[in-house]
Amino acid sequence: MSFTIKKEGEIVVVDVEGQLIVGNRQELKQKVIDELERGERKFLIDFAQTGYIDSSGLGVLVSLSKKIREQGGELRLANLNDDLKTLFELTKLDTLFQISDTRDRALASF
Amino acid sequence: MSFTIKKEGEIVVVDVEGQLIVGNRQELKQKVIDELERGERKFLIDFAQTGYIDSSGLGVLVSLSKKIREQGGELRLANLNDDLKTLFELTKLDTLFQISDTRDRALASF
Amino acid sequence: MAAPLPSDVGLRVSLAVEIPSDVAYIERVVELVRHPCEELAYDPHQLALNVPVALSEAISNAILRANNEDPQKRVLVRAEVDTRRLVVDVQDEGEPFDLDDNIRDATDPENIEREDGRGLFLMRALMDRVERFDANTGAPPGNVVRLTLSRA
Amino acid sequence: MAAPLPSDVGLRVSLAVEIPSDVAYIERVVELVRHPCEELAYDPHQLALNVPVALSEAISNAILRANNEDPQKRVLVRAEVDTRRLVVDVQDEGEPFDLDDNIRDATDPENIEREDGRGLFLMRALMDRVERFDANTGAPPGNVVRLTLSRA
Ligand SMILES: Nc1ncnc2c1ncn2[C@@H]1O[C@H](COP(=O)(O)OP(=O)(O)O)[C@@H](O)[C@H]1O
Ligand SMILES: Nc1ncnc2c1ncn2[C@@H]1O[C@H](COP(=O)(O)OP(=O)(O)O)[C@@H](O)[C@H]1O
Repeated sequence: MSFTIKKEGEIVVVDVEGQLIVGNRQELKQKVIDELERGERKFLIDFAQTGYIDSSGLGVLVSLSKKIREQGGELRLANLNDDLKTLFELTKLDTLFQISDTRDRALASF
Repeated sequence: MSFTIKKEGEIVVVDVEGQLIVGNRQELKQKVIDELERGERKFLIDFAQTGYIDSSGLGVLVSLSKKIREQGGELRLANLNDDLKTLFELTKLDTLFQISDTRDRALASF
Repeated sequence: MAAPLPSDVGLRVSLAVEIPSDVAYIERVVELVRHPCEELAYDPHQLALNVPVALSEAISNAILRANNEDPQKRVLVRAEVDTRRLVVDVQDEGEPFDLDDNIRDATDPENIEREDGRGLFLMRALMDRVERFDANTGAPPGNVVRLTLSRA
Repeated sequence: MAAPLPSDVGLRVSLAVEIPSDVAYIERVVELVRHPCEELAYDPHQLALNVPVALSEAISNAILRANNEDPQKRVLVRAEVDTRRLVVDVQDEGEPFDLDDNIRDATDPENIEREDGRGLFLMRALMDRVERFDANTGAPPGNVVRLTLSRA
């Protein structure tokens, strides 16, 4: 399980490798907040290499999204597989996030 | 679990994919005996893609080797990983078989 | 992995795992329960979504809500898997709680921007059945949360 | 897979699998027992050689030697795994047999070209301990062959 942060132009891209769950969500939260405090405003989380996400992982995405919006920024998501899509649909979080099918499309959407 | 049989020049090469155990050793035995009856005499079994071998798998190798020798042929082995080597050493079957580290070396040894 | 199984074979797996009240163990326990389901050829979506997410929720509630991460308190996970269904019991050492009183509709506009409160909701959505019993050991007895899922 | 574990963590897995007397099940049962050992970071050689080979031998003896492949008879495999050791019991429904009377030195020149008779020898070579008990259920009671291996 790890989070890799890269900069693509103006956009901070976070790759979530493995699970996003109660045991590691705090690490993701802190990494993104650090970038936000450094002045970054555009964030993309890419789930191409993600296994499963639990409710506390979803909760971190919701609270990060709110924090970033409060600073006039935006958090978008990309590359949800079918099971992650189902998870977002069950919780209606697909209505809260802008979700792209590919990383390139997500990057172009900002 | 499967056995793939190829001809390399005069040599019949059998790849053992997965385990060689009580549940499938009969299939290996029959395949090799079919080739022996068809007139083939040089046999190489390649364990590069093998998981584990149980005592009945070892038993089939011993009995095939005997059968092939009785017809004036030979059965050689290649590509035992460390664990399979240990297994052959524990049972002293490394003294009964000619074992090569690579397929090419085994093919050249005939 | 061996070939898929028909649903009528006589393979039955029971598993019990005991862990300290530390969320670092959750992923490993999930994998220990998921694996026999995979060997018994459960549907890929059940293996990738229903089983891991629902089970993670139940275990993290046991660790965080019931045992308050007290390192002296343990969580016991018992699973019975066969070619028809998976039943998992997650036992904690906490005070009794009521499932229905605590479950919230996560899709309600009032709740959707909340950070927490999606655990029981997801368990209900992803399992065929979610039940709570008093454990028959311990004082306080602790809760057993039972998840049931038919193999698809 | 999660990171290796130190040897003092409180993770303990019990597993029970029941199968019909059919050798086609062996590989799957071996994988079900091997997997928790892998999650508990047993040595790769134990995972690739000692555990699968010794366990295959015990199960195939139960199916072939004790139960004579009678589809009515079952084999029960119970494993207890923690970060110190693996203990597996393989229970059959056959007549009692004596371990020491039946074990043969497979490396003896008289035996080396034999097709059979390496099973108990390999179990002894690959495990720290191999024992046989009468099962405490069934009539005849059946054998329990117990394999013990310390985690390396
Ligand atoms: N095992 C448990 N023991 C005690 N209380 C629990 C347990 N599981 C759930 N609860 C209660 O139900 C509430 C809702 O749980 P859940 O839907 O998982 O959301 P969250 O855990 O994020 O609050 C918890 O906050 C807790 O009060
Ligand atoms: N579970 C068992 N029940 C009855 N007899 C057994 C059992 N396990 C082993 N034996 C006896 O021990 C003998 C030697 O076993 P083993 O060393 O595994 O070689 P093999 O099974 O190839 O004969 C068997 O042939 C059988 O007579």
